[in-house]
Amino acid sequence: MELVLTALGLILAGGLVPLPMQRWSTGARATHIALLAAGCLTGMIGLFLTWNQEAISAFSCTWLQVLPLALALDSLTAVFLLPVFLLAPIVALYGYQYLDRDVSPWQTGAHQLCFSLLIAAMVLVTLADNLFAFALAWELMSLASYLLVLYDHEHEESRRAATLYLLFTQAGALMIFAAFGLLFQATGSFTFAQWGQAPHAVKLTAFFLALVGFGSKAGVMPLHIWLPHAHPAAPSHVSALMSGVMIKMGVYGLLRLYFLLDEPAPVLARTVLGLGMISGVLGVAYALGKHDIKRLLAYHSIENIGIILIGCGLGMLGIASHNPAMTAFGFAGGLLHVLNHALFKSLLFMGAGAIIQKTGCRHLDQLGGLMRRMPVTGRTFLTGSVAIAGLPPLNGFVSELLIYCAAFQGVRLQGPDALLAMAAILALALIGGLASACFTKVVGIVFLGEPRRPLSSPIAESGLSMRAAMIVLALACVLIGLWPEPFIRMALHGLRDLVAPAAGSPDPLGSLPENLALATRMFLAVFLLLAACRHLVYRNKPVTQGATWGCGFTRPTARIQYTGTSYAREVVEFHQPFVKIRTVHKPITKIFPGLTHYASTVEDRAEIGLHRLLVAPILRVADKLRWIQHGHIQLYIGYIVLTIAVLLLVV
Amino acid sequence: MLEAIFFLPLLTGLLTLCLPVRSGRVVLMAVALLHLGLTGFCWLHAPAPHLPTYFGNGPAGVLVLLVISFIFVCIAPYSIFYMREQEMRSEPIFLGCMQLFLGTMSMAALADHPIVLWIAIEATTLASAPLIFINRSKKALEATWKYVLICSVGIALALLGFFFITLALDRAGIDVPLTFSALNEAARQLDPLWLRTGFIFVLIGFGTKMGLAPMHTWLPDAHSEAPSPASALLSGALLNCAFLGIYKVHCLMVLAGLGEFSGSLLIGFGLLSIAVAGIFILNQPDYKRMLAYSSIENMGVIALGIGVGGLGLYGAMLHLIHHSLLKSSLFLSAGNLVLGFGTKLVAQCGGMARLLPRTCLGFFAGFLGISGLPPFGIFVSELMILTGAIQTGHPIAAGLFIAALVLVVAGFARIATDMAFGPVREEVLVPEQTVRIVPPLALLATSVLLCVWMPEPLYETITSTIAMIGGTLHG
Amino acid sequence: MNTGIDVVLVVILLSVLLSLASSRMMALVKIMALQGAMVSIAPLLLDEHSPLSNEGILFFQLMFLIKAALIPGLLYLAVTKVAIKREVEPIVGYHASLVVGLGLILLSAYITHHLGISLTGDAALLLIAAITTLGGGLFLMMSRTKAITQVIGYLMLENGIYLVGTALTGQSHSIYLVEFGVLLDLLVGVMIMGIILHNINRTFDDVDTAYLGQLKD
Amino acid sequence: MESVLSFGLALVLAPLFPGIILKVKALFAGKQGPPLLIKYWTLAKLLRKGSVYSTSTSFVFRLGPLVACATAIAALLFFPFAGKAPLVSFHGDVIVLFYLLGLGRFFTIAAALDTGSPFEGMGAAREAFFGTLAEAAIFAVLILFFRLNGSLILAGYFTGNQPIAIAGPQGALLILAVVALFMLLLAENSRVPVDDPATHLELTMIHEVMILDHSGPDLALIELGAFYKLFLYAALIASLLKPAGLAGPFAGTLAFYALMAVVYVAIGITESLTARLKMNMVPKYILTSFALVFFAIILTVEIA
Repeated sequence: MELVLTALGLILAGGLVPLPMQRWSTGARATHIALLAAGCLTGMIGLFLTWNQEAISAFSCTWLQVLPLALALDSLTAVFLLPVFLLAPIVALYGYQYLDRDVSPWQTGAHQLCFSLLIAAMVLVTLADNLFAFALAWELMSLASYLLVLYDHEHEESRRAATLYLLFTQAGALMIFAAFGLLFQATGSFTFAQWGQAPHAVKLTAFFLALVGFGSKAGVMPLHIWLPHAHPAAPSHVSALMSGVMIKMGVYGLLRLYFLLDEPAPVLARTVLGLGMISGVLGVAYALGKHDIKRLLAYHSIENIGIILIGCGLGMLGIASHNPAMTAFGFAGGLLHVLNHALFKSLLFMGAGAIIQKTGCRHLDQLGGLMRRMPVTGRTFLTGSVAIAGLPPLNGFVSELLIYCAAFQGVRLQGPDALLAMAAILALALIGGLASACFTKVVGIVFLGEPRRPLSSPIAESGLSMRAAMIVLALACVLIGLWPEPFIRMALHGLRDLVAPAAGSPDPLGSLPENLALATRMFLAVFLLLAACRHLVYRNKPVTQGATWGCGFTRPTARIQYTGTSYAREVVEFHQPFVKIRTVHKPITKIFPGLTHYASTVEDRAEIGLHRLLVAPILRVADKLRWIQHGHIQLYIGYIVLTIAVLLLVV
Repeated sequence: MLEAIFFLPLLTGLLTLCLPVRSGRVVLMAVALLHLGLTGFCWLHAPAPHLPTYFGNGPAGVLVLLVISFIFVCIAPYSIFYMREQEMRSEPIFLGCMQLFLGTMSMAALADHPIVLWIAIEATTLASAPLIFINRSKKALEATWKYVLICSVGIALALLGFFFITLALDRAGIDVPLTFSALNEAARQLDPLWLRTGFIFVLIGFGTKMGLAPMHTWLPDAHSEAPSPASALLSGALLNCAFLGIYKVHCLMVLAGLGEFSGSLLIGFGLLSIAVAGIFILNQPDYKRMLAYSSIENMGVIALGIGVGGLGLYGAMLHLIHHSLLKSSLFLSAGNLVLGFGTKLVAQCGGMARLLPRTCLGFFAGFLGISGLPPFGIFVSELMILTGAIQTGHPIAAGLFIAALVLVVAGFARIATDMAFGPVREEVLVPEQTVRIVPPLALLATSVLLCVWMPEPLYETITSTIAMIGGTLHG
Repeated sequence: MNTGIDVVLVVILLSVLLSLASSRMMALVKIMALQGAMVSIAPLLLDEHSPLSNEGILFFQLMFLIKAALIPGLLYLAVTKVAIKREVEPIVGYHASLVVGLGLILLSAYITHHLGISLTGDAALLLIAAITTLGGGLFLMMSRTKAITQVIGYLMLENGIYLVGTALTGQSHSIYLVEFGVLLDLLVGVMIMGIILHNINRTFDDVDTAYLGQLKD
Repeated sequence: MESVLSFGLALVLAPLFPGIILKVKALFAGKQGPPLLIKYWTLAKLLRKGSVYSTSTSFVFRLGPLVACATAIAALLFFPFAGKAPLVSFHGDVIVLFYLLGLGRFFTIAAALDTGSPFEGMGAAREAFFGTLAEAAIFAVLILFFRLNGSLILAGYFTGNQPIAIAGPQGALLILAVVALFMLLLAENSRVPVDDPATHLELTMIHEVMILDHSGPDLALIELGAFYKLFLYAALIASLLKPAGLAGPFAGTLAFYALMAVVYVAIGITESLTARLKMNMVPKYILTSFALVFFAIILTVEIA
């Protein structure tokens, strides 16, 4: 615990120390990264030292004389802390070269401060052990991330996105606090540990209230609306951090609350599972329809949160139905996916950032052929894509397999839970297929083929620090994929302090991790063998270069290539009632048609719904009510008289 | 000793009206510092009042007095340099009235006799009217007229309310002096019907002054038209005095066993105020009016906190302190903006970050604070009020509170970000000046400091304030 | 039964009705002076009033001076300076206002009757007069557009509140110093309103509040 | 050892069976048709040649065939041919298997997009869409099997106490599953009525258009991968059809391969008798197979 607190201090110092040295830009950036890295390393060491300790280490103090602040480090915390400590320095390293050098020094300084603050706040969120500590950390996290989203503040879009984000996060935070308030009222204690004694009804109300708050932070459909706006607006490494780690704090909060409440009612599990499926399938369906690369990735975050929630929901269902294997598989899969998603999503956002930085363009349909121009970015991005599509032998598959296993365990259950579990399997299969469709789209359109519009200047590979960050993450993805056993055990470790293992029960996971490792390595062996054969066959063979065969077209241009829009059109149409496609097309009417064009955009149903059902009516009513402030004093005195009359009559 | 706190500024204020501008400024500064010193002394040593029939040093009053005094010290130097940019003929009036205003507010904070409290609060209206009018523009004229008339009417009703409370005392047939401290002791014997009626009138009367909807109508006009230091003082200090009046009567009600009644009225008015403020903050074209509506909102929050009781009481007191600090800081920043851009319209104020970076820092940080984000204290207070509302069994109030807060943040965030970072204007009329930057930042820093570390005496003052009506902090 | 107080109260009631029906500024000012005088005398004529102390005598003299002379004098000055003779377009017409005034009296009687406190005969009428005055003042402020009339309405409101206080509390707790403070507030208030009136007139060439509707949302 | 042998046998025999399809189709058309070993000759011919690469392509283009073939081979590792224990087998291996095939599809599509040809892009888009739907349908089949057998092991389906076989106690349900699987086989392996490997118009193709630019040994790898994939699906169906009791090492294997031949003949007959569906009908086709399985699942719920 002391080490983790030291880490906190170092991380915060990483934001504060560079402030006075902003004139020396390189030094400030280097200090920032060095301190962050030192802090995260310390934290990591602290985590591993306490990893196998049975006792939960805790820390507490009093704030403003009366408000107790308590921190505790248990296994769930440790599992969620790991990605934070792992990613923060890598993301910061990427930021070293990604951030513009020509912005004002104070802006960079403020950015570094907020960055450190965000990391520290996330550490605090996971450590928090009572109402006030959690609230403080949660709000600090909101503050820091809000300011980070606002970094590109000259753009109107960024400002709108940041405002939207602030609104969602504040509304969500207030919901969470209300839920905590209910629990406090029922138990009379601020401490998390006491809340399990609340009455049944209070627990359910609190859980659903908090679900709204945590869900909106995590980006669960339909509370995700801020997410596809905020992620593209933020600088890419911030998106990487937010998408990779921050939104997981919503999941963390949900899990923490769930275990605190110790409430085995299946309705909780079913809700979480249902939300997970909705987010997963629709998230990826929308992602297919989006062509702004960062917005697409943002929707994939929604999808992956969906997968995590499916895993956790299955785990909860396992608890509700006393099925330890299902519990273990579900939570292990969900928690491992937290780490996995953190790795590959940050990697992908970094790749997107490199593309945007070098080409100045974020629309898929204008890019192309970058694999040969940015080989490192391209290869790492490809790795990330395979990982996020949940394909073996990379890490995304490991967690999805665990979740599948949990779901298949659930098929054995009785009644609606079995149907839900089957639905979860189908949803996972659909998500997997759609995700690989979506990432073949991204990789294929952006990195492969030819540039879809003339490049103004030759495109160079991104800077060394950016490349290093991406390579490290790509290697991590491969590592977990090929050597999954320790990581699966690690994810399962998250449950140690929360779910009492049934006495004398065998390892719930069985030998799955080892077998999985065997299978992936075997595949790799087959692959390498085949590659060697291919190499042998190609020896002494004539290999020539030529143009792509145009199937009879003599003058193919780069613009004739398939675009992201056309690639995804059919799949998106398949989801039609839930996904709204708007087409702008001037039909050909005359014999000699003039210039015509065609454009189609995919709009978010939830966003439209929010606007139509909530925002527009509120604005309309507010506008109508403005006549209250009418300007005439007689009316104002009338209000006073009226108030008296009403109060005297009522009382 | 205690009485000197308000006699001093009253005397020097009258004096300043006749002095030349230059010496008037010196007097203002000196009085501000002296006042803070005196307040600090009285706070820590609690001297007995010379006129115990009229004045007393109850903890609530001392708390409000501390806030007033501290804010005034920050505003005084700012206003001197602000007025210098304005080059106004009537500056002596401004300087004098500032001190008179301070004096009347201090008097209100220290009053223990209901009618004396009433006199002091009515006097604050009169002393601050010239401050609003100082620009002599048509709009300022209109704002002043509305301010004086509406507040006078409202406060007159409060007088009626005090008569009813006196009647309640009469009908109880006990003979105690008419002071709050004496009334509190005899609270149980007072006639409940008249006490209730009295509370209604006091609530409406002082509620008018405090800016509770629907009696708030003067507030946006007056705050937007007054010069910014005056707005800061109105919002940061005056509203608290009016609140103090309501709070004292509410205490009486609680002690008389009518806390349920007065509490639910406060909750009702509080929620209404937050909602009304939210409606007007959305798409508000004038940033000073927006700040004014935000004051209404925060007064509503305080009323709500007091109304729900429990943890909410402590939250409300914290909210009072932090709102004063943040809002006066915001108004001072807004003053720099008015000087720099010469307009109060949001649409014409883009690019603050580029043109007035230090003002922008203060303004934006103030916005974050007032939206309830840490490390500013409003975060704690709103959290406690929300928890308190649920704790004491007002879930519906808590729900409405959440909805209204989100509405307010929605309006405020959009305006603040656009102003800070919107399209950049070409030129600045009056450049930034350190003396006008430091006071708002100092106020912000104080809020942060008080959110990190609360001095023991201040904590004790707050707890003894709320202890009177059974506010505890441990559930 | 004390006829003196009854006469005074009836005069006050009449003054309220007259002020509601009158359109001339000058007449309004004079009515206010009369009302002020009556209001300051009223407590003295009450039965249960204890013999006055020295400071009491001084206070009532001062009150009479302020309410019956100083404030009407200020208003008189304002009206002559502003040079308007009558309220042209009231929001509620004069006949209707008169009816409202009568209704107010009825309402006050009803309220007094239902308060459920035993009042002596005098005090009951006093309370009726007080509430009517109070309501009349508020009504004037809401129904007239000239700023001066609103000030007059405010004065009536204050008179009414003072009478309520007299009726209900019977001076049992009055401290003359405090009462004087109230009076002083009133005086300064009217002075400040006068200054603003003056400025309104100078700025708009009229004291119509219709000009004062610019600040709105 | 037995496992290695059966695996090797499968690897060797896989290219033989597509020849059967060609033969059947030729017979239906009244022609003599190519020899049965035609596919071996094709592969040998391709392996002898060199390759032409488009200037637009990158290493992904070269990786595509390799991964496609490697995944298909790796998938075969899990399969219990003729009831023999497979080389690798564990709880959950079916999921790994189908995800491996997904990986192959991912790289095939990526390689197609790498050429920058609009036709290959079109084929890739179709493959991605139909593949997604087919994957969902296959997982529905897995749910059905799990409900019948309680196993997530491919080998477990056909061995043990309750092997899933059409002759077993729940054979009626399995008829639905077999039909669905056969439909999926056609869809996943680009056979008529979903795709026509023999057509000449690029606009109407799915799989074939994606490999237009591949040549030489790369094309051989792709072909080989396709053979193995088809073999896998056919083997799945054959295992379902296999009657119980044929347990002898030799007789079992023989029966299994005979059933395999039957499946391939069935494919050939289907190809000869049906026409290719309109492209926009393909999703409905796959959803039909999904609906069949789903119906079967519902029935198991009823039974349980």
